Amino acid sequence: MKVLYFAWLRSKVGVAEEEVAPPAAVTDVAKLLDWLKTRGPRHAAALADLSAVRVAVNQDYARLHDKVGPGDEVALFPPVTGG
Amino acid sequence: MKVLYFAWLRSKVGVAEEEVAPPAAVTDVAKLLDWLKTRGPRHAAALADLSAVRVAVNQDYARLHDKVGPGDEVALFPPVTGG
Amino acid sequence: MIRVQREDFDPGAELARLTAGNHRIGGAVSFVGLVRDFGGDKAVRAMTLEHYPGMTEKQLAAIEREAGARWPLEASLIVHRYGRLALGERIVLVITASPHREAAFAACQFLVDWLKTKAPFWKLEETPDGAAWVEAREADDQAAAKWRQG
Amino acid sequence: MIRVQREDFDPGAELARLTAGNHRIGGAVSFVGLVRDFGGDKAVRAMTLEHYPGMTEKQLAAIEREAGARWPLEASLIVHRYGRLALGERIVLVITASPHREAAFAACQFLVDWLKTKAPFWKLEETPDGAAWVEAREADDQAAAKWRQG
Repeated sequence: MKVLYFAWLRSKVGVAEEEVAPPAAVTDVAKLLDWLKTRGPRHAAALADLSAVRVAVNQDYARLHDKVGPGDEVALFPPVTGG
Repeated sequence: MKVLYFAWLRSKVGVAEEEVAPPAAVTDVAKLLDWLKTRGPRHAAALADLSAVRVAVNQDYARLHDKVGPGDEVALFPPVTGG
Repeated sequence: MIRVQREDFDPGAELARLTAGNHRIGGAVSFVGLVRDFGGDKAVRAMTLEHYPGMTEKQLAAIEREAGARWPLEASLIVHRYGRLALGERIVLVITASPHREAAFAACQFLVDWLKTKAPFWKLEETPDGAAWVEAREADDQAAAKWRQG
Repeated sequence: MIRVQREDFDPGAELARLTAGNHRIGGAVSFVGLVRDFGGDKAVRAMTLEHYPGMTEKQLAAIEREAGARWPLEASLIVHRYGRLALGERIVLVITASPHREAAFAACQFLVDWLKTKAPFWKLEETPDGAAWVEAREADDQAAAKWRQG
């Protein structure tokens, strides 16, 4: 699974993109976010306030209960402030 | 007083513009329209249905009870169909 | 700024000129009206736009002032053509520029609605059946009326 | 038609290309968003617009399709820039063209509202106090929400 970070989430986590292999129990967005927090102190700090985090799965906006799996592209970013 | 005609009012009356000297009793738009009808059959035909005639006095839209006088520029035209 | 002219205009050049150097502008909305090939049910090939020289300029200037009083505009422009116009030709350009996109949209739509119902222009359309003066469209009057309630 | 690009665009040339030869178009509405010198209270000198390549294109195409389903559009275009943009530079262009001016206005405003709230762009503003990521503005979310009720 590929995880992408944008804007201040990228700065806080310290990488723009990483390949991860979460355990099989991680089946939806909520569980993935919980699991990502355990990867280290920077991940934990970046994801401390989930109200400021938006998620896309395979380039579509996703909600906490949406499914995620091994081949997916998951992106985490702040609320958009485009144009 | 100068009277201007536009669009099909011009075609029906047969002139684009005329100098007129209505009697002193012609003091408002309604009276001017009634008096113009008496100028000839083309005027009478053009002004037969006043619901299709709009009026401007000195280049501002005017109503039937608005005053008109000797020095004024009065324009008669159909409802506008601009742009 | 308003202009009434027989010649065509360049929407991109007008926009660039109007917004150049003004860094308070966040959004600019432009409307370009074109001669299209149906007025009601008939096939339109061209039209001639007659206007009332003098009154047109006076009324456009008044409408533009009113838009500037209602919305926080940094700049605005109305260019309206008259004379014979063939299918696809540009008729009118309205540009409004504001710090806020909502104001630019509202002011532009307000001006266009007014132009269609209040500016002293009359359309003579050329169709296969001959030339005919266009009658006023009730939907246009309603579009303009909504602003009077606002 | 959508494009996401680092380079500037020419609003007039894009409009001319989009409407050329289509005689069913009666009105075209263009929106150009510019970098302006206040984001909230701060003095903005420039900004960098980051986006999510791939998702941006996918979402813009979906939004444009939705506008085409809601309104009778003859043509539409979204061009969105990313990267560093100085004061006064063009950021985004939206053009909608329709037989009817009301549809062109509504669709253009719909697209701009959505771009501001749903397109995956993030603004990093340069101010005298340093660079700062812009926070989402509630007014923008409300502007987009009104379309969901429609």
